[in-house]
Amino acid sequence: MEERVLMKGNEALAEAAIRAGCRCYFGYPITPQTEIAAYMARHMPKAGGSFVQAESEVAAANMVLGAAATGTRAMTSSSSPGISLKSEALSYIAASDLPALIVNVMRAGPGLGGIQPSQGDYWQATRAAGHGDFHQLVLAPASVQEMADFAVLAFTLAFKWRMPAMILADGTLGQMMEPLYLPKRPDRTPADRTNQAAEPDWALTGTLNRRSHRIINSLVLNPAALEASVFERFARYRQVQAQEARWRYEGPEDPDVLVVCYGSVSRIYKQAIQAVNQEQGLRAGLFRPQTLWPFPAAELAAKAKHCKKILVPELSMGQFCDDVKLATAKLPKPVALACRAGGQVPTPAEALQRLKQTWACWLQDQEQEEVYYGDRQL
Amino acid sequence: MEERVLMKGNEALAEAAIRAGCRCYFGYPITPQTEIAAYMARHMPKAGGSFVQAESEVAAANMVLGAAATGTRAMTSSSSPGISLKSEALSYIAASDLPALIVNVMRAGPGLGGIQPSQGDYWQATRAAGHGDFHQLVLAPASVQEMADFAVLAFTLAFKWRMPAMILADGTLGQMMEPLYLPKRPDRTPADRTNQAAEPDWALTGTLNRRSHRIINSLVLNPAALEASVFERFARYRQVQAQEARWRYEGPEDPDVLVVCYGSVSRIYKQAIQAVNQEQGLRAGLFRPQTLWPFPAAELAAKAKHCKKILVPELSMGQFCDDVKLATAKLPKPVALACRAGGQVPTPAEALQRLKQTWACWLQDQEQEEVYYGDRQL
Amino acid sequence: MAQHGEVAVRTDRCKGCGLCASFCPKQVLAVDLTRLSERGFPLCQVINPEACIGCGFCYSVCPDLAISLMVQKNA
Amino acid sequence: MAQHGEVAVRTDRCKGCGLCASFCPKQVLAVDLTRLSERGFPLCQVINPEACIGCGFCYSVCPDLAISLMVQKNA
Amino acid sequence: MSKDLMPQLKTLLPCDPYRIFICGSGGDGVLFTGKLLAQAALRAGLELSWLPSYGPEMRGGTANCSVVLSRQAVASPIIDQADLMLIFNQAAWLKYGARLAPGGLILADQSAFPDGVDEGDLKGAGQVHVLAAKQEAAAHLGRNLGNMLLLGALTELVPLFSAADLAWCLQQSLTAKSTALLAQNQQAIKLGQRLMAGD
Amino acid sequence: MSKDLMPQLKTLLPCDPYRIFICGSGGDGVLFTGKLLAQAALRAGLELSWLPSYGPEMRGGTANCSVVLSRQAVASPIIDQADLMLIFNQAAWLKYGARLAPGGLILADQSAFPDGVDEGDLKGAGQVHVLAAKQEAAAHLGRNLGNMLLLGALTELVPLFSAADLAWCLQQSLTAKSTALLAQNQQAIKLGQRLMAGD
Amino acid sequence: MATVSYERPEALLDVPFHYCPGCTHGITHRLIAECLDELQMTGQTIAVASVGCSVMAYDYFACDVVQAPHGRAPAVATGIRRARPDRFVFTYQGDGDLAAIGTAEIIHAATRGENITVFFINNAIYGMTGGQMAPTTLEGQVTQTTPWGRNPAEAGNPIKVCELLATLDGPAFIARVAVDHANQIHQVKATIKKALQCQLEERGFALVELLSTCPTNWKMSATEAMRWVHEQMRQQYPVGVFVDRLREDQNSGRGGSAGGRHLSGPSAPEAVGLTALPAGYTHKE
Amino acid sequence: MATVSYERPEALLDVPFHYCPGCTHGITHRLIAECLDELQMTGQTIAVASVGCSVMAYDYFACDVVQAPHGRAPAVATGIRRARPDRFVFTYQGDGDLAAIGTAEIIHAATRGENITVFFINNAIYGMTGGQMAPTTLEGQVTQTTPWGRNPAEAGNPIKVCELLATLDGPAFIARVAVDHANQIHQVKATIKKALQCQLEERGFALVELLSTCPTNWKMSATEAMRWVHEQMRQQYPVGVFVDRLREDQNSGRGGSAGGRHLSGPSAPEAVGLTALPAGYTHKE
Ligand SMILES: Cc1ncc(C[n+]2csc(CCOP(=O)(O)OP(=O)(O)O)c2C)c(N)n1
Ligand SMILES: Cc1ncc(C[n+]2csc(CCOP(=O)(O)OP(=O)(O)O)c2C)c(N)n1
Ligand code: SF4
Ligand code: SF4
Ligand code: SF4
Ligand code: SF4
Repeated sequence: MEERVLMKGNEALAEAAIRAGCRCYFGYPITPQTEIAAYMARHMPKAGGSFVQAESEVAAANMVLGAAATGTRAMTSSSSPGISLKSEALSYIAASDLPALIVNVMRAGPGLGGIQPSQGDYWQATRAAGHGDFHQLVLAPASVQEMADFAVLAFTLAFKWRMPAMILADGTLGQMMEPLYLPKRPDRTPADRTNQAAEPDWALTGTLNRRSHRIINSLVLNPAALEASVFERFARYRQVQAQEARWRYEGPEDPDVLVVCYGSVSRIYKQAIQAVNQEQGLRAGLFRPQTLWPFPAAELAAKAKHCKKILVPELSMGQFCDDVKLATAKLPKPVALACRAGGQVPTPAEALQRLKQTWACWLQDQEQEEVYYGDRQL
Repeated sequence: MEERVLMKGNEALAEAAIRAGCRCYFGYPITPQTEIAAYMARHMPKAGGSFVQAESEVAAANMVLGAAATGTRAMTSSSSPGISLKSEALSYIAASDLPALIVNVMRAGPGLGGIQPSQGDYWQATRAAGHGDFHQLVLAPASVQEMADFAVLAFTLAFKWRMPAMILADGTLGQMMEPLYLPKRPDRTPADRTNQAAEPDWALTGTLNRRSHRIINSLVLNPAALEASVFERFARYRQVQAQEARWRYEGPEDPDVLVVCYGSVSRIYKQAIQAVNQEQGLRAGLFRPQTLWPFPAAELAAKAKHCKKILVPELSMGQFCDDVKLATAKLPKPVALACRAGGQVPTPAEALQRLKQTWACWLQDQEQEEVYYGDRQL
Repeated sequence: MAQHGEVAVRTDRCKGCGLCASFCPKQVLAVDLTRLSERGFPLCQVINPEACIGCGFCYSVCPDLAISLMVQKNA
Repeated sequence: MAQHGEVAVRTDRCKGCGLCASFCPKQVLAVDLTRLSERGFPLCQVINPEACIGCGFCYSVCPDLAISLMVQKNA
Repeated sequence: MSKDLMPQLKTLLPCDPYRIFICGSGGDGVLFTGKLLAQAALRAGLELSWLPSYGPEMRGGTANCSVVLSRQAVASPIIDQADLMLIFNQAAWLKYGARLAPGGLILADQSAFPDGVDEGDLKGAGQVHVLAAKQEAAAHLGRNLGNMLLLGALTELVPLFSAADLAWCLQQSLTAKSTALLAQNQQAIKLGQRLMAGD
Repeated sequence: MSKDLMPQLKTLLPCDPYRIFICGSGGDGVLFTGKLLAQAALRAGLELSWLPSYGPEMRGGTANCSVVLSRQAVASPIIDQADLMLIFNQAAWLKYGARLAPGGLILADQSAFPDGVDEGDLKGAGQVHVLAAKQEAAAHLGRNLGNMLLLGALTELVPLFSAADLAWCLQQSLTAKSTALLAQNQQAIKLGQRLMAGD
Repeated sequence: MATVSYERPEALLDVPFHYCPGCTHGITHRLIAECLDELQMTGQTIAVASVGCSVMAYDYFACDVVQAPHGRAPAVATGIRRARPDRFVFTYQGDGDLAAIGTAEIIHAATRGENITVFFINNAIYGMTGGQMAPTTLEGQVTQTTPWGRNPAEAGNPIKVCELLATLDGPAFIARVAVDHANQIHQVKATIKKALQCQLEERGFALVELLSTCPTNWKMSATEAMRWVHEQMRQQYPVGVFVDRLREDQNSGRGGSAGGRHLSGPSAPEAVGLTALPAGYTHKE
Repeated sequence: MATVSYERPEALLDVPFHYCPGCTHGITHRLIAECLDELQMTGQTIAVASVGCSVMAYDYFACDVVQAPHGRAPAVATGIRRARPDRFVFTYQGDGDLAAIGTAEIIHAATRGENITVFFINNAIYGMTGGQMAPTTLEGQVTQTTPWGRNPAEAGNPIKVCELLATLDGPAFIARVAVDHANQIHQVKATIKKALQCQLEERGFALVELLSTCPTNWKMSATEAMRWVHEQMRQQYPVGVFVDRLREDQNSGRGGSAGGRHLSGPSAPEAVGLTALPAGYTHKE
């Protein structure tokens, strides 16, 4: 195993991507993810790959489309406004069944907003990365280790299922440093890129006059044919949903309050949960989806069965909560939603308070569903 | 009342927008909505307004932002891929609390897809028109009359609530002709635009050295201030949800099967429902949201209480169904989902069959939830 | 250098646009707007095969590769 | 045409960038890098007030409008 | 669907909704034919919808449109079966023929059935009327006004609206164009009526 | 939070997690100080997280970072209270002072308390150590190495890691730069230790 | 006596085009294919189809093809070239695609000197969507969105793409030709070939603007349309070579070429002078 | 004896700038404000702030201001101008904003001859995001994303925006000045004024490129940075007037001006010759 290193989340992600065989990075600067581009500018050439600072996020995403079409591991990264600009290309990438990695280190929106951490692009990432019916894989790291691990995982899954994968992080994860084990350096050398054997059978690599031409395309003017291709893709999605949902649970088997959250917020609530579980009277557990699409709905429902109340803290206005509600619709469990927005992040003390408050509400009225905006209860 | 005319949906919308006081149209050609731009090119100058064929959808949406900032009624229109390109600007418009009209005459996706009718941008329109936490009003016409009426309504609501409004139509609604009553010509003449009294007090109209400067902006670097502005906006959204949800119901008070759908699909199912209700054995009703955001959740739940099963036909892969499920989560009613995609549209015969099939399933097993992809039952 | 061409029109490809006829310096080809090909396009025909000098203009302007042309060059 | 200027630095605006001092033809202004203003910037001071000829260079290059300058023109 | 004849109206719908399907190729004026028919029906006091096929049709292929007439607001503008089909050529007939409702009415240009009408292929059509519309128009008017001819013929066949309604609508939509053109169109309608009457 | 002293480790955490907050202005090397501290702690076998304030800081304003040390994986990298605060100037103290945990430790440059330490304002700090770090560094090393001085002082105060750990990490991160610079930094650390010892 | 037979180029698959009668897209396709054949590039080429009438070019060319979002072909081509510097890439783009929505992408691919070849079909209109104004629509030209003719005061001035790109340091070859007469075809082909040659020799970005027709949306016959190119479009868009670094010593060029190539190709063809030949439209219409 | 006192222009609110010490954004703001004062335009002006270090320009100018998405200021300005042809509009944009992400918007606003004034701050770097390569970064210049200096073969060539836009028919005034010495300030101001004058007279699109500093990301002192502009940037970006239709008879201009104006303004200032004065950096640093 490789040495333990201390790195920023953004840099760990970049280094892991290179080790995962990423050979093309296309990006456009934006806070708080610019370290990814800066790292790639330095290290991609050494890895025999290509770094291009594109003229815009739109162009960067389309460069990824082009590189991905050749079967190359390619990626782009940005933050919220820049991701919006990639949405047309994302839809094309998905419609062309191309694998690629897109990183969104979310910042506070809407509009230009601010640059502090947020989870306000949850719906965009999980439901509407662009127009039309499609999905992308969405991985939600909660530590610098996962920033690195998920870069590797994202490429593996993207190529396995031939679809784009997004790492949905936030400013905290991108900017913080933690010790981590980097993934192993690959055995493949960069020269392997021209190794015909390794090329996927759908990739555009030139016919070399040996085979008939391949087309990568998303235009299908015949509605019946287009529908068939959408149905095929959704059949694939069902397999992904069945096989690839990932999550972590920590806490007692039958917690009173089940906290469901992802990303950096889960770290804060983890601390609060550890604290509350050392006291008397309330046992809490943490269910943390690592994949947001596919959403670990069945697993969450199974866990939620044994709890009394669900608490959903998020750095957005109830977006993530929709998925929790959809997953647990058949269980009549009251849900408390704790929203922070605009780059505001709960402190461990706030998390503790929210946990206790939620439980106190349940003790009073077992049906009550609270919504908190910051420290205001609506 | 004005004379009854026969017009295409796209043209009726354009004419109604002009009559509603729209004085700036910015667009970029794309099928199946190009008639809107063509109509505006001809008629906007006559109305004393401005028509600009922008260099791109991105530019068009930002021109709308600029015009809207002056308090002018401005609009853009496009179809799915073009709407993706507008997403950054839409987030800015919402974040700047500007009123504007955006028309999406949806076509089949993802990617370049096809040009036939679709509802595949439902999630994008209702949840993630861009990055960050915000909403836009989403109006879903189901007739040429509503194409016109909702253009007026969209401007009224957008200005009332200071937020963007989207008309979410599809190729069928844009291309078809039906007789309609056009909205009354406004009493205001175009010259009124320079009438200071009529200008909203937030608009950028030049200080004329009489007042201090106004700023329209979405950057808020202080997270507490940004969060406060998001909370304020969501408090407003709650009012919108309470006051502006619109829907139509047609059918018996306690239908066996409640069909929930919107837009052009509702027309097809309406015919099937009329047919089935003339036969014996099955009574069906049609619940049609006219606003998709705010979604008439409470009203739907109230209606659904008396039905036995819910059938959700959509020209997308279960996007709309999420909202139906969220709205009726507390009622244990089985839901059947009938998806068409890629520009395929159900025929009245197919609608009739789906209705009967769904009911037959219920008679067999009252818990069963079916999913249909085209004529395949999963 | 005298040369002669043998020109023919592939009717399964021809769309009757008339460009070949327009640029033919010898009026070898002509489009009959009153008659339609089996594909429903105006009928383009070789009306004066002997006059063909094999200049290749018809081939080079035909957007649908519907001209077949063989040229004998008598050096 | 002789002229004289009265120059002063608004310390609540000055960021000690030194442009004024750089372009002053008469070394009227100077930035002391070893001393900080109350805002924490290097201290910019008028060290030679009498020498000022009122050319306005300091005013025109100061990015923070921190120079106040009054010029007496003796025509 | 439901038969709901309303004798008090000057228009008589054979059934309600009355579903019309018009098909041919781009040059046949399919969409304009449908539009004129819809306008005439509107003038006759009916509810209706008109739905075209759309897309980059200019680059060849068939064109079609569906017109639904009714006494009430039209439910589905999309139809799977047509009570009346206007057919302009063979390709259209081969592609869309199956959509004819049992007992439906066909009004076609001769080119739709170049080998004559084969009863076996018609699968239960109620009536079939074939006119040499395009040919007659070209011969008598020197223009491709086959569509107007068929519309004229239609007024003789089904009492949806009168030739006068049609002429009025024509006038409305051609105002910008020449009066000569208008006259030709009206002649074509008359010609169609005559041909149909003599059919 | 939970006190969980582990005497078998060469590092002694006063409590676990041990929450450190470092603040000053851009030029103080706040982020680098935190990073070095984190690296030394890593070398000492601890788990940790380092979280900076980020943004367009270059255009003025304060900078800060949070370092959390623990024997187990760190839960929250975001802290509301700090067990140890390193403070580089008065503005930072005024802005962030309230974050000090009851009984917490303050290690500050003199400029943080220009008017001297006022016990009333400290609101229950356990210990306060004020050094003329920047001034001493400027005087003895001719450079703004106040942060190294404070880090050196810290090794005397809390047995998180040794000055040797620190020096090793410094060497790692400054390899690219001059050896003269490295030597200066190490001198600064020693100076800090000496000052603290004599405190 | 020698017999020359005109053969369909191998780089063009034997399927019918979907283009309108008389549309010059077909001619241009054939010429590109002939050059690919002659330069033996087909097997190593990955083409980029753009959004416009030519979107289905992927069905016609025998090389691998990816279809790019509207306007983004140069970015997609950049991605391909960076991923596979050992392959050739050309894009085929309309004037809406390249000069409106794709303005940023073409300018930046050009300034990067990206080693790709761009075929730019300037037909002064949006064909695919039914005839709206393009950035290259002539002053006074009637389109669906300029119903009274393009008025620069409202709708802006026509853009001269070659002249614009020629101010940049990246391009190695920029030329404009007109597909407006049989006697131009040779010149058009030679120019196309030179642009591809540029890529073979790793000189960097090359673009050929082809003044083309859209008889359908111009509402003209095919022959009238060619005449209109000749008489109207050439006024606004003079043909010629704007940049040619093909003959320059590779090291002396100002511009760099991004995305080097590993294969070596055949040597350069003759340079072609591009004087506007007088074209005659003598025959019956 | 007359006393002249240098006063803060009224168009600039009396609040401190957030810019770094020595950054020329502040100088440029002041000069624009002085011109707005002198032309009495402030009350009728709606400014467009762009995304970059100058995003908060909205806090400084006394006129109404809207903040545009990154690169889109010219589109936003177009929207304003079309909605309110009786108002003035200027945009203030960095080189990342205008010449990278906003390339299409600036080119099309220019070709439309949109009646707006654009102040283009070319500091050869992305300031706000911490110093990445800009389209205008010089060859060899070290930035965060060109760690070994910009290599045109990989990272493309610097873009000369004035030269590029000058090929278009829409612009009425295009000039480049350098904010690199006290002796340049008068010229810079006169050029800014002329560009605003263009709008007053409805001549159409006007753009002033200002060679500017970013001491922070260049890692230089303010004075060193000005010297670098003078010695390095001016080589690549020569100052001068590229288009000037202000003196032309309005009807004889080729380009149209989109979005007419209803108010009349004061008359034109003197034309200013833009020769590069020798600048001395004589004083202590
Ligand atoms: C993002 C986006 N916007 C708009 C369209 C619609 N569209 C399709 S082709 C086209 C332009 C066609 O014009 P041009 O590029 O000149 O090519 P031509 O068809 O004339 O060959 C447009 C606007 C689209 N498909 N995608
Ligand atoms: C869509 C989008 N992409 C990227 C960014 C991040 N960003 C903010 S400012 C900026 C560029 C700043 O450079 P420039 O325009 O040259 O202005 P300067 O800061 O140098 O004055 C970028 C890329 C953003 N806010 N939005
Ligand atoms: S040029 Fe070709 S398509 Fe046109 S008429 Fe001649 S053979 Fe037919
Ligand atoms: S130029 Fe202005 S900010 Fe800079 S040192 Fe002089 S007075 Fe201070
Ligand atoms: S629409 Fe125009 S460009 Fe498109 S295929 Fe037809 S003639 Fe050619
Ligand atoms: S980062 Fe550069 S451009 Fe931005 S304010 Fe600082 S010096 Fe000026």
